Amino acid sequence: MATAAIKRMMPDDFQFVAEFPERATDEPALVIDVEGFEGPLDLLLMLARQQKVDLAKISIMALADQYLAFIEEARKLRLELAADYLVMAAWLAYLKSRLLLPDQHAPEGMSAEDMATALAQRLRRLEAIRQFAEQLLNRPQLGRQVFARGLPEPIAEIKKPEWSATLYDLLSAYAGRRQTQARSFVRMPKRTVWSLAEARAAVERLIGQAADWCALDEFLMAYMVEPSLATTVRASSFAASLELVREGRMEMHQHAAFAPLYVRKRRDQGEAGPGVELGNP
Amino acid sequence: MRTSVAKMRVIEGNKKDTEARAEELRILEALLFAADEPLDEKVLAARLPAGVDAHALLAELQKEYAPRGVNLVRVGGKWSLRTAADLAWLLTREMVVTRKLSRAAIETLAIVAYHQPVTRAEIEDIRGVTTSKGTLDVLLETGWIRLRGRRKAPGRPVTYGTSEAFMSHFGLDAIGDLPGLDELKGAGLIEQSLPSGFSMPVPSDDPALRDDEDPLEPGDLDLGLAPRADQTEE
Amino acid sequence: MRTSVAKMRVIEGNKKDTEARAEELRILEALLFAADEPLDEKVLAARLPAGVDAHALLAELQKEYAPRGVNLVRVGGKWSLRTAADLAWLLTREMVVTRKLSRAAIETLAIVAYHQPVTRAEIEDIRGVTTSKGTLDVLLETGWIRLRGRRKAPGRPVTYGTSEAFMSHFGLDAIGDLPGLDELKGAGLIEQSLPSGFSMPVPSDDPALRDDEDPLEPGDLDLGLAPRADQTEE
Repeated sequence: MATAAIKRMMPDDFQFVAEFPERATDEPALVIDVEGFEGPLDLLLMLARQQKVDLAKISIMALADQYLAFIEEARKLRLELAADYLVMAAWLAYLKSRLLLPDQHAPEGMSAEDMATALAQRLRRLEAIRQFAEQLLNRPQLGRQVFARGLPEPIAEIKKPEWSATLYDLLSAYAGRRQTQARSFVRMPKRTVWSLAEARAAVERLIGQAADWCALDEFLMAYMVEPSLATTVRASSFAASLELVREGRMEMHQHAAFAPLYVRKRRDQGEAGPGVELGNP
Repeated sequence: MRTSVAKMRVIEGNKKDTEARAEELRILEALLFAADEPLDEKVLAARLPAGVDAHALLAELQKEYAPRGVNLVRVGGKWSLRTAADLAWLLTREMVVTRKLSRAAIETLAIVAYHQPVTRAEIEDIRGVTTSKGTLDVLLETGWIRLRGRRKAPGRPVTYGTSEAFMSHFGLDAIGDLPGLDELKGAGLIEQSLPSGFSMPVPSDDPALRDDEDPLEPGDLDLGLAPRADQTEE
Repeated sequence: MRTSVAKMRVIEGNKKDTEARAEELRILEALLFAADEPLDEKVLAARLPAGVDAHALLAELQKEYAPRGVNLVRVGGKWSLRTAADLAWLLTREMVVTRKLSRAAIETLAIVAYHQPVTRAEIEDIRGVTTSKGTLDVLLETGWIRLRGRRKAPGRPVTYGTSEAFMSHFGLDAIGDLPGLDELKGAGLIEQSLPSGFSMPVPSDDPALRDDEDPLEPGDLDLGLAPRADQTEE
C-alpha cells in the first residue's frame, strides 16, 4: 500500500520516471530512490508538477502536505533520508502552521504569504533553469551536430630579420680593427731582413762587374736608402762575403779595424791561401 | 559618343569593383576555412585591403554560404565556418563520443550561463542542493566555465562565468542569445539574491569585472583552471 | 492539356533533380569540410544517396570551388578542401625579429664602407682574418652592401660597395660624412699613438665603376643576392 501511495505521487508522464530503474524486486523500499532527486527542492518541484497548474498559482499549502506525506511514507519504509530533506520537512510544517493560523504578528518580519511566494518563486526558477538547460543542450553543439574545419591550415610565422647596428658600432668596430692590425703590422716587423741569399746574390753581382778592389759599403749604399735596413744589409752582405771568400771565389781586404772593406773577384786560382788579408794591399 | 565612353568607363569601373569584391570574398573565405578557431572581425579586416568594409563583406559571405553544406556563423562575436546543422545525421557517425555531463553538471552550467557572474552558494540556492566540488571541476575542465573574480562579500567567494569556448560550442553569438532568456527576465526569475545595491538582472559574460567583483588573486587560477595532469592526454 | 501536365511534370522532375543535386553537393561539402584527412571517393560515395555518381559530383564541386578562396583538390588520389594556392600568403604572418649583426659583420661592413670598392681578399687583408662567406651573405641580406663589379685582376674577384639603404640606415647624407682619422682620434676611438704610416682612405661610393673594375655579369647578382635556403633558419 505504501508503494501504491508513492506511485500515485509519480504520474506516468513524470519525466524522471525513467531514471528509476524498474527493478523486479519485492523490496518496496527500493522503488523510490531518494538519491534520484537532486535535493528537497527537486522533490518539491516534482510534487508541484503533479498539481498540474502554473507554478505561479501553486498551492503551497497543498504542496507542503504532499511533501510531508511523502516524507512520512519514506519514513515508514525506513528509507534513509538526508538531513536536508528533513530540514525542508520541518520548515514546511512550520510554514503550514503559519499559513493556517491567521498572521496576527509577523515575528521575523516576513509574512507566511511572503514565505510561500518566495518558495514558489524558487521552484519556478529551478523549473525554468531546467527547461532552458534542456533547450541549451538541444542546440546544435560543436563536435556533435555541427563541425568545424577538420583540417585547419595553421598560420605560419615567417621571421623577417631586421638588422640593427648603429653608426657607433660601425666606427668603433672599424677603428678597433684597424688599430689592432696596424699594431700587429709593426711588431711583426716588416723587418725587412736582407736574407743571406739576397746578400750573396748582390755581392756576386758586385764582384762580377767590378774589375778591381771596390769598397763594399759604397756598393751597398744603394740598398741602404732606408736607414732601418742599414744594419741588416751590412751584416748579411758581410756574412755572404765571408762565405764567398771561404769558397775561394772572392778576396776581401781591410786595412784596419773598422776601416772600409774592399772586395774583388779572386783572380789567380793558383794563389791559394786565406782570402782575407789584413793590412794594405 | 561621349556618353558611350562614359558609360563604358562606368561599366569598366563596375567590373573592377566586382572583381575586387570577388577577390575580397576569396580572401575572407580562405582565412575562415584555414582558421582553427572563430575569427575576430578585426583580425579579418587586417588581412583585407585597407578601407574594405569587413562587416558588410562577411554578411555577404554568410548569405552566400547560407544554403550550402557549410555555413558561416557568428559565435561569441566572432566568425566561424561550421557544417550546416541539418547535416548532423551525416556527420555524427564520425563524432568523437564525448563524456555525457551529469544532470547536476548540466544544471550548474545553465545556472552559470543565465546567472553569471554567480557564486557557488548562489548556484546551490537555485538548485536547492549542495554542489559537489567535482561538478564545478568537470565544468571547468570542459573549458565552458571559468573563474571570473571574487564577489565583494563576506568570505569573498569566487564568481563563475561562461567562456568563449562555451559560446563557440553552443553556437551562441552573444550571451543574450541564450534560449528563453527573455522569458526568464520577464518572469523576474533572473535576479540573483544579491545585496540590493548590486542587483543585475541580466547575465553578462563581459570579461570586465562588475562593481561587486574583485579580481582573482594569482593563486586562484592555479587551483581551478590549470589543466590537471591526467588531462593533457585527452 | 495533357501535354502541359506532362511538361509540368518534367519541370517538376527537373526541379526535384536540381534540388537533389544541390543536397548531394551540400553533403559532399560538409563531409569534406569536417574531415580531418583527405577522403576517398569510396568513403564519400558511401555517405551519398545510393546510385549517385560520386565522381561526377566531385568534379562539379571542384568546378564550383575553382574560382573561390578554397579549392577542392586531389591529394594522393583522395579529395580535400584546401586554401587556394595563390592565397598562401594569407596564411603566413611576417614577424619582424630584430637581430644584431655579428662583430665580424660590422667590421666587414665598415671596411666595405671606407675601402669600397673592395674585394673579399682585401677585406681579409685589412681584418687580418679570413672572412666567412656567411658574413658577406648576411650583409648582402641587410641590403646595406651590394656587389659593384669585378676587379680587373687575376681571378676577377667581385668588388663590394655600400648601398643607399646603408646611407639611410646610418643616417649619412654622403659617404664622405664618415669620420676620418682625426675625427676618430678625437672621438677616442683610435689612440693617438699609432704607427706612422697608418692611413685611412677617403671613402667614396660613386656608382660609376672605377678603371680597375669590370661590370658584373648577369649571373653574379643571382649568386650573391638570392637568399640561401638555410638562411631563413638563422
